Amino acid sequence: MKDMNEGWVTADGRKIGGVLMELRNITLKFGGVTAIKDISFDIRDGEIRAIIGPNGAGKSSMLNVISGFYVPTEGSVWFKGYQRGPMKPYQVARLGIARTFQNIALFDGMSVLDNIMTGRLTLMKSGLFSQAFWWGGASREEEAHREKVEKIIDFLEIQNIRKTPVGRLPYGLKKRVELARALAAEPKILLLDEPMAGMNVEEKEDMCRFILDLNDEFGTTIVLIEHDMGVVMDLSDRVVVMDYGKKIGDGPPEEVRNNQAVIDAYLGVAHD
Amino acid sequence: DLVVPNLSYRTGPFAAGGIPYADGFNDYFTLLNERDGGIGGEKVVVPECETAYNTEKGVECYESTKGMGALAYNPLSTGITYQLIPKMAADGITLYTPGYGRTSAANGKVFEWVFNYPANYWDGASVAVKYLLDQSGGSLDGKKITLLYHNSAYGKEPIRTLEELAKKHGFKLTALPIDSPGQEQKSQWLQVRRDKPDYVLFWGWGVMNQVAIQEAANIKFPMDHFIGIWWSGSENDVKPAGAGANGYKALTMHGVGTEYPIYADMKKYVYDPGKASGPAEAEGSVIYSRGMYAAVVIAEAIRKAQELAGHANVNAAEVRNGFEALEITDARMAELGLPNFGQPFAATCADHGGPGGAMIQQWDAAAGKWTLVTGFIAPDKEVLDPLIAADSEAYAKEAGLTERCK
Amino acid sequence: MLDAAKTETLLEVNNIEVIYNHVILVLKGVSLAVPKGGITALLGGNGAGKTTTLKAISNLLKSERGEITKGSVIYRGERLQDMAPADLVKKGVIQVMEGRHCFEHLTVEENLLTGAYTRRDGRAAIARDLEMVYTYFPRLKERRRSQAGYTSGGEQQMVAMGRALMSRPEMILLDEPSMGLAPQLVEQIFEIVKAVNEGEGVTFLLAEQNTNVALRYAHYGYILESGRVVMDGPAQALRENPDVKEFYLGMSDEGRKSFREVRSYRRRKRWLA
Amino acid sequence: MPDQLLYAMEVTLNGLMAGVMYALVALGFVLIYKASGIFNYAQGVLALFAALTLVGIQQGQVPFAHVINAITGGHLESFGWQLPSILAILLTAGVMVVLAIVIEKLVLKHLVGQAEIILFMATIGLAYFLEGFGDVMWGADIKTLDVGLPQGINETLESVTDSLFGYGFFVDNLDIVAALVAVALVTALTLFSQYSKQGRALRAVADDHQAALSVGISLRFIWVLVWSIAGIVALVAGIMWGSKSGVQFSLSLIALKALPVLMLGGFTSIPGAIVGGLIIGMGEKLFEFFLGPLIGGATENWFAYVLALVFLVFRPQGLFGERIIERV
Amino acid sequence: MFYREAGDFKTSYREDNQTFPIRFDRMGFYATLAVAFGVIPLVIDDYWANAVFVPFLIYAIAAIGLNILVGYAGQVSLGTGGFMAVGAYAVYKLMTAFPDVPVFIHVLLAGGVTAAVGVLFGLPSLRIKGFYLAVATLAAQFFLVWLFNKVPWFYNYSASGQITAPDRSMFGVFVTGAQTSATAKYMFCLILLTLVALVARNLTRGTIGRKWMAIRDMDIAAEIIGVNPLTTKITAFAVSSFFIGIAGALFFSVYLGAAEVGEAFGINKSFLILFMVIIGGLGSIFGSFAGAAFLVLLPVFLKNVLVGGLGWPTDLAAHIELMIVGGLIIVFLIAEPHGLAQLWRVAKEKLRLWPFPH
Ligand SMILES: Nc1ncnc2c1ncn2[C@@H]1O[C@H](COP(=O)(O)OP(=O)(O)OP(=O)(O)O)[C@@H](O)[C@H]1O
Ligand SMILES: Nc1ncnc2c1ncn2[C@@H]1O[C@H](COP(=O)(O)OP(=O)(O)OP(=O)(O)O)[C@@H](O)[C@H]1O
Ligand SMILES: [Mg+2]
Ligand SMILES: [Mg+2]
Repeated sequence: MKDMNEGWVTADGRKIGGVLMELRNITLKFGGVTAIKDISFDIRDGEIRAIIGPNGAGKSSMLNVISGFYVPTEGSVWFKGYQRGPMKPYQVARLGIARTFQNIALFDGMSVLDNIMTGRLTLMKSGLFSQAFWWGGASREEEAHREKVEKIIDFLEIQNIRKTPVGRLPYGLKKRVELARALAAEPKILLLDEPMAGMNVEEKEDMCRFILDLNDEFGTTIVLIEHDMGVVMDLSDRVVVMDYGKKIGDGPPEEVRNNQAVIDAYLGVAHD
Repeated sequence: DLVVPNLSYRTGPFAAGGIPYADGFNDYFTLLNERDGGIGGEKVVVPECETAYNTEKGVECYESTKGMGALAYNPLSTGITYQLIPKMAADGITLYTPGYGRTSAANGKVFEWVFNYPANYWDGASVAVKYLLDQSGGSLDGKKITLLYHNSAYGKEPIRTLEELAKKHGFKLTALPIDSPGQEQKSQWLQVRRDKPDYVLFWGWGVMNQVAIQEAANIKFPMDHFIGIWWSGSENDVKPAGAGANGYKALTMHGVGTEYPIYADMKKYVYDPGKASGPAEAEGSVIYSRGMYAAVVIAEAIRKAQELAGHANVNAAEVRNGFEALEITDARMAELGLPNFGQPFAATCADHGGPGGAMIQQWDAAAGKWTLVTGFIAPDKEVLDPLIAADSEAYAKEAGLTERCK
Repeated sequence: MLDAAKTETLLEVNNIEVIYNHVILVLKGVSLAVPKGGITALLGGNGAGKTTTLKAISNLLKSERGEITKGSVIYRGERLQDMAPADLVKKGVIQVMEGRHCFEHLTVEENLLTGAYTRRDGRAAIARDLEMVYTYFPRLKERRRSQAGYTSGGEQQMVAMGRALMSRPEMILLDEPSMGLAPQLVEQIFEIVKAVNEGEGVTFLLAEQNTNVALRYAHYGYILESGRVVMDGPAQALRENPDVKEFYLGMSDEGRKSFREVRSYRRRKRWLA
Repeated sequence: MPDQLLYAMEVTLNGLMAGVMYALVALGFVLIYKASGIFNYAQGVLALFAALTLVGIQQGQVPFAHVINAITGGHLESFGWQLPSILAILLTAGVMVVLAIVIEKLVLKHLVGQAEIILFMATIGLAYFLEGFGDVMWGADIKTLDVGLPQGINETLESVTDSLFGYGFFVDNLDIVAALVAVALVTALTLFSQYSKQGRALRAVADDHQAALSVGISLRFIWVLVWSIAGIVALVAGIMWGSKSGVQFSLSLIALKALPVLMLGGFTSIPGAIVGGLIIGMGEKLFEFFLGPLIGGATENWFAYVLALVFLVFRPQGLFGERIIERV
Repeated sequence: MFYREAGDFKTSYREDNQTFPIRFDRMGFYATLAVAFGVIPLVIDDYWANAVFVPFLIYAIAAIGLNILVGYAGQVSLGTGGFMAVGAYAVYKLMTAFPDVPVFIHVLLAGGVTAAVGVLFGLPSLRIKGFYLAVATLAAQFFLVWLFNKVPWFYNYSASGQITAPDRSMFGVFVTGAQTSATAKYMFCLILLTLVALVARNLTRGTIGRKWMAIRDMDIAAEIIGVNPLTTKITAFAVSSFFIGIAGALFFSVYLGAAEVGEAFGINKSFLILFMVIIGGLGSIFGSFAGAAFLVLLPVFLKNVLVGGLGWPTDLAAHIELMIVGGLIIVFLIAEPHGLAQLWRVAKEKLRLWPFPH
């Protein structure tokens, strides 16, 4: 692909690389409902890409297409310059694409620690027998990964709930644990579906901080769906706007904010 | 005390048969205790234990009663029997399985601790065929006989014998299994209706019996050409089908009804004083009589054992000797108040199976009772003996036993 | 604006204590008074106990193995704890639960109709209200025949809200109504709350994270933290409280800060250390 | 017409009839599952209990006679009456309603919002309890149930087919009655659940207990309602099966014949129960009739399940079951 | 405070990962082991072995196996009886075909055979879920029972289709057949149970265990974060069936000594073991033990009280026993839907806080 190597440097000095993923002419239909109509956009290495749009516009569906859970009716997904063939979601995950979910999808019966450890499943290798007898390999591997996970736990400040079953946690902490699980996979691209819904300002600030640090420190590419315009405007490098399954805007935040179509369809009034 | 546990089943899918059997068994021992003060002056204790026809509960019952000094067991379940055969040989206690259990246990050379006289399944199969031979004028050549059987160890028992007999007599055998419990037998009976066999033989137990008889009536199969083994010939089995069951035949190895002199004593010592184990209607019914018959034989074996041992308080090993030396004559049966109730037999070291005779009884729906239509018919030992020898030898080989009685 | 002093108190929560699973103490003595015809907001961070308070009021704790161990909930002089949840709805108290809880297999329209389950005022009235809900949420009208399980997050939120309106309640307990809704819809939902409140005199008790909007529409507010009420007052007063401003509205003296600017994690000032 | 074809037709016809009998049992399952997400294992025992009660009431048996006699040493057995069938059936239906109320009060009420498997387990506990209770109440001996339903070959059909094909088909009168009753039940229940307010509430409850409570649906009322209906359906099944095979413990095992029907038709579909029943009945009978003899027979039990399994691989929610919603 | 964990700090992840991180629990565990291996074998008699301990040990193995499938991987199965039958018939064929190989090996091999069969019947679980799957596994139950009943090769062509366990010994001591002593039976099963529990514990605390639980809790999310549902479900079926196969093999060869497939491994067995797992606690190894103990002991206990103690007629006692068992199951589920294991956990949490209520 042509501009794989191009990119730019942002105002605050982060380097945005070439195109990491490209969605070409994606259409997604469910029986009579067309959730996505012929949408194309790209995601660049190291950027924070926001997707916004009114409820039911097809944003979550778009993430599902990226993570392989929905197979688009038409169109193709390109990753690192190659067209992605038909893939099961778990295969996509192994390419380094991790995500969080709009309606929290944690494993309720497991502790916070175990939930986060599941994020590392794709990286763990020891075999059935070694695990059955907890021989060298398995137990060493377990400890090594545990260390990485503990770092993430520290990073997200959830040390004190490590062993709590997630079912008992309040909503906001669950969101954080979900983020931790996605981070544990050390993903190339991180897809976040409304990570800050149901949080108050202070918590949102924390969350933003985590996202920014992540992007800074590890260069993780982030795709973000969010309804809080403040967050979107402040965080993202580029924004895709969807409405009724169609793309009605794509560009830097300021540009999108002043786009009349976007104001009509989504913002209602120009937002700060 | 003489301990004879009663491993019964008054619950579960086969309770309907288990209850009267256990009652007959108990009542006879109660009679002995009340009338004679036990056997040879020793009281008989009959601890009852519920198995629900379930092999695991069977183990539990066996283990929990054997410590009491049990002399003999009669579990009325082919499954439990199979399980107890090796255990009881190891523990040295007699297993008595009249008319059920492992047929080849008739071979005393291999099965030292098991007795199944006076008759077993293979005898039953052979007697039925003999009766049919008689019915069709001495030849079954070219006839079609269908066997409907309970799809289990019990139901499968007669197949080998019937196959041999089919070869010998030239009839065509079709064997149709019915899965337990057997409420649904449409396809089997449609098959019967289509094949139009000359006779249908039936090895069922539990609800399967009632449904089969009902279905036979439904397809208008001639009921007098439909013969059940002795476990498929009780009042319970025929009554639900009402008039439709009229003419149905079944094997039996003993008499039925309360017209035997013993019932006078029963009434006096057991029923009237309120010591009966079950309700009055069951008395004299087919299964009740059979339970009682088993008790009679066990009691006689104990008596014999006492005689041999010279003391009344016999132990399990002595009782086994009693079983092996047991001889029951017509005269003895009459003395017991059961004239012509069962056939005479005498056990030997090698023969634990008895003569194997059985009678045919027929249901009279109007009168609501069974009537005997033949006397005892002897089985075809010529065919059976080699089969028994082969099966028991296979067992001996597998279990690493050497033959006795040499 | 409603004058709290003059109106009667519709719902009164007296010093309740809630324990989950026999061991986890969540509410440590919460008291609230909800005036008739008002909009009362229940604010507080994650895990403060807002949802638990609402569920304690509507008696839905039992199926989560929680129970009220102390205190009482009084609605029009009756103890609500002793009532079945269904009777509560008949008395006019209905809850919109957190996390939508739509009936997945029912269509959007059937979902709305279940809201009218306890009503006895005839089909025509119900049909009228259905139309009303559709005018509030046109999007739902478009999706009326889809199974609720297949609608988007925001659409489900609308369904939950519409379903509650269908019961013609006297009081609605709203748990995070704005969660996951697009900005203009958030405003719209609160406009609806306001309209229903003013037009039909329905009382609202709402738990919200979006403090900003909530305090703009509410008359009175309570702030919960770790299972205790730490501050309450008229919405106006709360909005001007510097602590509330900083921690719940994200404002500092210079106005709203960019999320990008918040370099160091702010440590929340705890009322209860 | 060739014989094989005639036989096939006869077997098919009988299979369909047998299927209807299974469907009668399956219906009760569907109702309860639809209304509460409870997979009611006790449905078979419910049928047994209903049949036992019917016989007991009709013949004036003294309930708990066995226990009373054991304790007091008395000889209670019968009140000595013989009630007309209709009256006995109505009384039994009343008993089933009372039973539903008791079950709701003692069991279901306390299990609101629990996982499906827990509820399932509870119904197995219930099955054990009822089985023991039925036996203690009415005795474990085999009973004859006769409410005057016709039994035996239907002569009209036999003679008609005989004159048409030269071979008279066998169809049991009892099966024909069962088919008519089943069709009536299915129609009534379908209308009820799809078009009534209570029907909608019932489906709502199945989806989400808490949400149902929050909109004012009384779980207790809904549950008593469906368990009563299921109890009465069980009574119908009990009458049909009991007339055929007498009333005794094994009657409760017919539940196992209903499961594949349920699976194939879909756990939540009332018409599914009957269609599933027809397919299973026909399939298993044809298989047993034509292929059974080649592989040793007695295939019906597993074949029904395997048939349903194969269907499920293509349609995981059964033929008419509600689509399983898979979303994130 | 009875139950201490204050001051029980961990300084490495390894210590934090051990099975009983709390010292108090660890001591209890070692004490139990000591009694099980050191005391019981010396005092056990036929009755206690055959009526209580041996069935308990074997059912515990089966319950652990099923718990892996149902409790950890969330795949409800009612085919347990059928899989136990596979284990039983496999061990029978192996024992009669290779009489010189130690039975221990046979039992493990039987587990292997069962695992293979389990995998086969586990395949539909990819498409079929929840109760549909539960009912679908009945296909395995009925088919396997039918197969073992129908094909004479499986029962070595014996006339009635019964199989009987031949006498076999290890290190000069009989472990199967009628000659076996109570102690030998008990020890043989105990050793296998210990092994099985250990392996189960290891598997469930590691990667595989987390994959299973992820699939159980939310299969779609699990797939999206990188769990391959096919291999995960299949390993669950394999491991679970392996254990269940071992249980079946022991059930036949050590416990019953003779078996008829429909009777010993019928559908009731499937339900019984599912019961144990649920009453004990889904997703808990300890729960499997507790559930097995409860359901093995309760009937024996009730029988002894009602018939032995109160002298009731056996049938009445049996019916009342059914009622009590059924009633207790319901009472337990109401008191604690997550089983005895959870009851124990809550008790511990309470003890920890004692004497304060919370
Ligand atoms: N599996 C599905 N089957 C049928 N319709 C679906 C499915 N998934 C999504 N839809 C429909 O597609 C449209 C887009 O849904 P999507 O969840 O992507 O919206 P969204 O933009 O994420 O909205 P929100 O902000 O409310 O979450 C919605 O109308 C929804 O009902
Ligand atoms: N079912 C439960 N079992 C145990 N603990 C619970 C349960 N539900 C909630 N909790 C605990 O109760 C506390 C309060 O939770 P609650 O859901 O009421 O908070 P909230 O204020 O609504 O938070 P959020 O804004 O995140 O929804 C939390 O610490 C939570 O962990
Ligand atoms: Mg969305
Ligand atoms: Mg909340």
